[in-house]
Amino acid sequence: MSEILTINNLKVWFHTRRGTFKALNGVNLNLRKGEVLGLAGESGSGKSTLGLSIMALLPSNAIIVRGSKIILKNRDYLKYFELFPEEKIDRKFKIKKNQKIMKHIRDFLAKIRGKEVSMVFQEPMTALNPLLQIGYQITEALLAHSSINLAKRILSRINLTEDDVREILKIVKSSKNVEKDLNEFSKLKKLDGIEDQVLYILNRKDLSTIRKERMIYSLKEKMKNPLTMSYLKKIAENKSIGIYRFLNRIPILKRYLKGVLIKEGYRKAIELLAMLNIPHAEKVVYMYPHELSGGMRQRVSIAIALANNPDIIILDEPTSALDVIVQYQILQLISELKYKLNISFIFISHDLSVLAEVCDRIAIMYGGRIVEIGPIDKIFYESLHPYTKGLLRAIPKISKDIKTIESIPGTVPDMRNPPNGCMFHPRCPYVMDVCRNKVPKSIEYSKDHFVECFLYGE
Amino acid sequence: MANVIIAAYNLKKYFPVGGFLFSSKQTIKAVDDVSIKIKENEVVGLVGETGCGKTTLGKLLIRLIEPTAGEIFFDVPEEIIVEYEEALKNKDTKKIEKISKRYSFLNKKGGELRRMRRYMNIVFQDPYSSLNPRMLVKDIIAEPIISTGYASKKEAEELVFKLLEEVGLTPEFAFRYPHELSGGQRQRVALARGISTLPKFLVLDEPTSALDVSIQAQILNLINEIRKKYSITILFISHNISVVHYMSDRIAVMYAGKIVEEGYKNSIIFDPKHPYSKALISSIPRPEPMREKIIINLQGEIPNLINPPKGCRFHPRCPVAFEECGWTADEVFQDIEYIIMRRYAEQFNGIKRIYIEDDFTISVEYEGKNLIEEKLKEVLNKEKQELRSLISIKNIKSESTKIKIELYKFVEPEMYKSKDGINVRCLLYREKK
Amino acid sequence: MKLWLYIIRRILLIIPTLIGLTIIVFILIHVRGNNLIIAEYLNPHLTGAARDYAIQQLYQRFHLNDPLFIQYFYWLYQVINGDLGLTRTPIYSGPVNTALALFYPNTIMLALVSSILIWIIGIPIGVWSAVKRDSVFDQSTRVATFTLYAMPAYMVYLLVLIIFAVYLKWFPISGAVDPLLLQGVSWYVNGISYPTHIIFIDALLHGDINIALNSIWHFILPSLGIALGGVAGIIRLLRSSMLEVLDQDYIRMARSKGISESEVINIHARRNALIPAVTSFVYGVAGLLGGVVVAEVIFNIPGVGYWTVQALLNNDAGGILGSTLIFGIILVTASLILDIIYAALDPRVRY
Amino acid sequence: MSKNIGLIGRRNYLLKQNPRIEELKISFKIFFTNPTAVAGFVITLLYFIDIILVQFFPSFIGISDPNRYIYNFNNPVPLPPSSSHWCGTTAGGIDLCDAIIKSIRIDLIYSLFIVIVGAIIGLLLGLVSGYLGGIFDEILMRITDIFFSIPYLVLAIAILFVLGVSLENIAFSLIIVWWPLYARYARAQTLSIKQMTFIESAKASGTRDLMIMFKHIVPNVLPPIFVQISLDLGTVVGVFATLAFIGFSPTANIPELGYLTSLGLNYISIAPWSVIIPGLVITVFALAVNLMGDGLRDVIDPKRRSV
Repeated sequence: MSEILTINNLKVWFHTRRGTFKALNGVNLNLRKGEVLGLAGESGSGKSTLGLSIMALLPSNAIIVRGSKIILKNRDYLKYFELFPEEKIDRKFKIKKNQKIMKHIRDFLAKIRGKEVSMVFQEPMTALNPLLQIGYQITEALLAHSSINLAKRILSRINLTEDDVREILKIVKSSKNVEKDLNEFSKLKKLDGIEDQVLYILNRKDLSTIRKERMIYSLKEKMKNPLTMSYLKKIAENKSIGIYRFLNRIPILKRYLKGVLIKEGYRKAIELLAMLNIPHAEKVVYMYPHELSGGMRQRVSIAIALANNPDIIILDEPTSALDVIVQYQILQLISELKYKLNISFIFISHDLSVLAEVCDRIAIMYGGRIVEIGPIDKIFYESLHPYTKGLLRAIPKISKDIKTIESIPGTVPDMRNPPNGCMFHPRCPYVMDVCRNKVPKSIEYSKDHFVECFLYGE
Repeated sequence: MANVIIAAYNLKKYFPVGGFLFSSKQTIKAVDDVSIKIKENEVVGLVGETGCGKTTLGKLLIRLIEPTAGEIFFDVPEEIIVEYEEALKNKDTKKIEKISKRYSFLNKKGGELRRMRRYMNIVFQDPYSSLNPRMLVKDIIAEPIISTGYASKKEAEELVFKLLEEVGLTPEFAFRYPHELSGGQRQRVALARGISTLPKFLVLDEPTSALDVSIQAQILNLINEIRKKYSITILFISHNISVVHYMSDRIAVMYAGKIVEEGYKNSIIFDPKHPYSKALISSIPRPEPMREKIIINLQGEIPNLINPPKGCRFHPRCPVAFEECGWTADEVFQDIEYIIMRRYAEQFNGIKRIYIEDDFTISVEYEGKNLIEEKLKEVLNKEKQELRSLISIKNIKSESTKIKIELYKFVEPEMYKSKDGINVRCLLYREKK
Repeated sequence: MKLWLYIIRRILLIIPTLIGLTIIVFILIHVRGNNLIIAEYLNPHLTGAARDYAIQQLYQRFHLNDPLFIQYFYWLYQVINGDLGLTRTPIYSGPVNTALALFYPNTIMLALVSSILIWIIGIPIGVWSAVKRDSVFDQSTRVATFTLYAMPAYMVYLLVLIIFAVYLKWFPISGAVDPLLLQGVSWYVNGISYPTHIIFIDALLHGDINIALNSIWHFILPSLGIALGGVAGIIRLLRSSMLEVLDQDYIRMARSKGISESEVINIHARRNALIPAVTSFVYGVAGLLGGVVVAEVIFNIPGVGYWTVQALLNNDAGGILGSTLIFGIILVTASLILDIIYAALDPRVRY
Repeated sequence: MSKNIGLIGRRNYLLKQNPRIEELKISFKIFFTNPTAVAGFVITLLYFIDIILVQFFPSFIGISDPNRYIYNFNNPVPLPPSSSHWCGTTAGGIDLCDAIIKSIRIDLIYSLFIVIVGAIIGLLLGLVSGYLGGIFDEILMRITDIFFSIPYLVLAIAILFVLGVSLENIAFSLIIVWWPLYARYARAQTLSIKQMTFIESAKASGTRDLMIMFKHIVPNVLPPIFVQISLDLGTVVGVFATLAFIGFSPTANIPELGYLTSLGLNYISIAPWSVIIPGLVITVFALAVNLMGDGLRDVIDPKRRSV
């Protein structure tokens, strides 16, 4: 299987008033195409920091230590930057200079953010801007990366001829694989973007067939004014928009030029929301976040993440703030998307039971390292690391004969002052002398199942 | 048989909603007509989604907030409860009043109430705001001891150290402020405070929701230890059903202000009766990746409690709802309008307007003399599977230029006893006449 | 639709406040007894029985023998009918409503221009210093706002006056318009310009650009002074609310979409940060109107504030009554407008 | 067994350190590691030393009559700063240095009085109405609404008109204007504390309402109010001086900074120092108080303390 993301020896620390907080201490991880990778750990294990590092959204006091590698689709982004080596991060550390580096990384990666990697955050209540319409918040993501597609969609409707429509209807009625045939048709006729719009109408459940046909007929649009047309053509052909950039600053013209794209963004947003089973999507786009329930808002967040067809979506505790029933709906949705769209997911959660529902592989994090990673059944039924075992024993399971749960003694380590050797040794029931001094290396115990513990290996 | 420690009948709590200029008469029916009995030494789990009223119910039981209506008995002789229930059944108002006057927990006032507070307490979810940041741990723990007159100030100091040890903290914690403690330690302090007067009844409101898994396990085991040692009766409120199942003997499921099902925990978890409990329990995530899943997918959202649905509050989302579950004209109207005006608009050209006649009749006015009635019947029949509300249509009558759609009258569900001792509030389980 | 409903509701809520305002003004005027009212209406040249008779007449006219709360209703009736009594100050003697018509335009102009200036100066500086947190710009802004915030209002105006009028001589030291220009102008009679009473607009209406420009030139310095006095609070507030907003989840979400940093700040952060600034500006307006009073005294501008101080120094009840009432109405209207702006900014309020 | 451990533990702890004193020590540490706060504190202290000296030892700093200015009609036109007059003179030949040293006392004492009395009234009403709620709260809020509907300076002028212009009356009018602010603030604080779950737990433990008020609400409401007082002191000094600046006719002859500034107003184009220097004295004080208040705000911020 092809690997889409590889992380090597990632170390991310935070500079704080009370010392350096070592959030990630050498994370190695790979993500394959089309899989859901679960990332489990308690608070302070660094799982959220890992997600933010991939997105390059770390706060300004974060330090990425030299030697860290984040390789996305065979490109190592961090190699362009002069990162600080580990030994230089001490009392006299130049925080200002590091802030500049972090800002460079953040700006540099803006073009992949939302396009190749996107993220869904934990709190659906606070993740959406309360003052902007749902539709606009989705459109914004589209405008940032896919204005070409938006322009093509508009042009495809304008270029649509009567004959084309008749042909489309023929495909719709007779074809066995409508999706494939439509795709071929749009490529052939150079009507990129029309196929999505037709499919959206076909998939609508609230219309009868006759109405659907009528709607496909009415897709055809009139020519717009010449200024707008040439603007759209330039964007669709990915040419520099030169003078239009200036024209877009003039309020009235902006409504004509950018406004056309925004309007199209809303159309696309409706299609996205409908794909995520949001009822009345055409009304929802004009609503504000406070008018939606938590589950709906989380779907909107997922729609934003999906907007540009990314390769990877990072889900940071997407269901922790939701009730069980809604949580299940979201989990189901994620599984569906995985099969439908061939996207890789990183699913961050503190709740192993949730991960068990959707993941293909699970990585267990502790003290800023991945202590165990493997296929889901291996992690749950043949776990190796004492911490994983402890975690599994601490979850109450629903079964007729109730087993008492066992807790892990002690508390999570203070990452400003992490213990030497294996991070888990102060709480580990199998602690040996070697654990106190040396950091264990990752061992492939069985196929695809890695563990960092001295109990295994030689 | 164990004694009943707390019994509540027909509890209601309506919160007023602030309105335009002068407060309107609208209320949020947070808890509506709930009866619950908890026996000595029992742990009752209360589960439900956010906003279903489970926390309100917990607070009502220990009178942290006053109920709008209803009756609570706390630690009264068994005979009285039997007598009261008898009177309720026979609607013997005189007797009800007599018993209430003498034994009701709601009639206790002032000093008497304060002294009774020694026998009950509550532990809250958020360990960060439930401890006063400007008090020392020892004062926090000692507060209920002194306030309820359980012990003198001097004795309280001694007790504090004993309690700290009881919850697994060292004595020096007595002289710390809450902000110096971690989440788990704070929850231990809150627990120590909760048991400081050796209460008979303790409400635990999501005590572990804010904690990590490994810490949660520590606290849950601590609660179990303590309750066995001091034989405390517990109402365990949580949205985490696995935790509730682990902790309790009986489970009650709440939905939209009502208890919809209640019974022995394994019967509820492994064989739920109410359609809502079925859906709820089927969607619990479990740490067993390869298990077979039977999923009941629910449509729609939790109802607004200002204007809850009539009849069974679950009926608009219920996959098995039938004629009498609580459908009213305004619900059916929306679906009929959708069918006529949008989905099959081209088939119903002559229709002038659709309107609600009364609670159980909808009228459709049309022009001309096409066969609209037959078509409507056919379409409505076809869509019954998709749109559950259409099931409540009793008959469709034609009257000159309008069609009258009549609905079944609904029945308010009560608690029915099913075979394995579960009480269910669902018409499917009422005894057939 | 919902916005309109909100506005109507908000306007209705003003009524009790306005009634309270009239009660306070009424009490203030009557605490010192009836003599002040009588003194205003009494012909000072009368003596003996004629004087007594005139006093008697006045007692009857103003129902001064009735209980206070009944007097209040008579008084309120008068006020609603536009009769606010008489005023006698060195700058104007006559009916209070004429005085108000004469003085309020200058005050409104000052208040309006300075509040607009406050936002024009405050928004970019506040937003920018939060975005460039701890930079040299931010540090110097903080020092400047701290100092401005600490200065008493009159000190700010005096400094502005000394720097721009005394040393640089860019602007005139005092007055609303150069009196030399107004000599022989037909639409300017006895210190009142016609028809709108606002010199700038009247001058434009009569095609006298020179006077219009001159009046603007006179208004710049006092408005700038008032704006500087009020801008420090807005900058501090905007900076802190902006910092708070920049920490919010939705900002992180916006960045995760890959939109440019300027869009994150201009579209997502700024509007959210403005909301607390707008709500707290209700208190800011109260301070600003106080500043208008002081500025009118210092810059010698014939406005309501100047008149108020003259009334205080000359023991004139009519002036105090009229000015308190008009300032109250201005403030209530301003808070109404701010609330509407707030509702327009924040869709959550309309619910 | 357990009792013994408890006793020993407690005794050891009480001997070693008292947690309340420890807490105070941390507070001092937070305050005194903030250089600007310390600077503010020191300057404020200097002003108060000036008050004590003028009040009790006027001759010690060479002041003959602390209650009025000394005119020198030989030289009524202001003179620039020189070796004989360090800060120069103002109208009527008054020596500015001497005048300022005298005037600080009046401004500060009155402002302190205004803030403290206003805070006490506002705090009491705000606490009670916030805690009780209901009709009392409604009435208080409407009253404060009315007070807020008139700009405070205008309201103060109107009250001064009723009472007559004097220093005492300026103070009195400012108290009337200022208390609603504190009432609102204290009420808002009370309401936010009232929502915390620890109040509910106290109720569940059978604590009386009065005890909840004094043991839980007041200790949590007071610290932010203290910070507010210290911040307000700077504003009130300015407003007090402003009222004196516009309210007194030029013949009043009282040692007060706003009035002192107004004396130089007619000479502003030839003797700017006569208005700048007295104004700066107030500005520096207000600045110092603000810096100190900001430092205090850090001290009570729980975020600065948690582990």
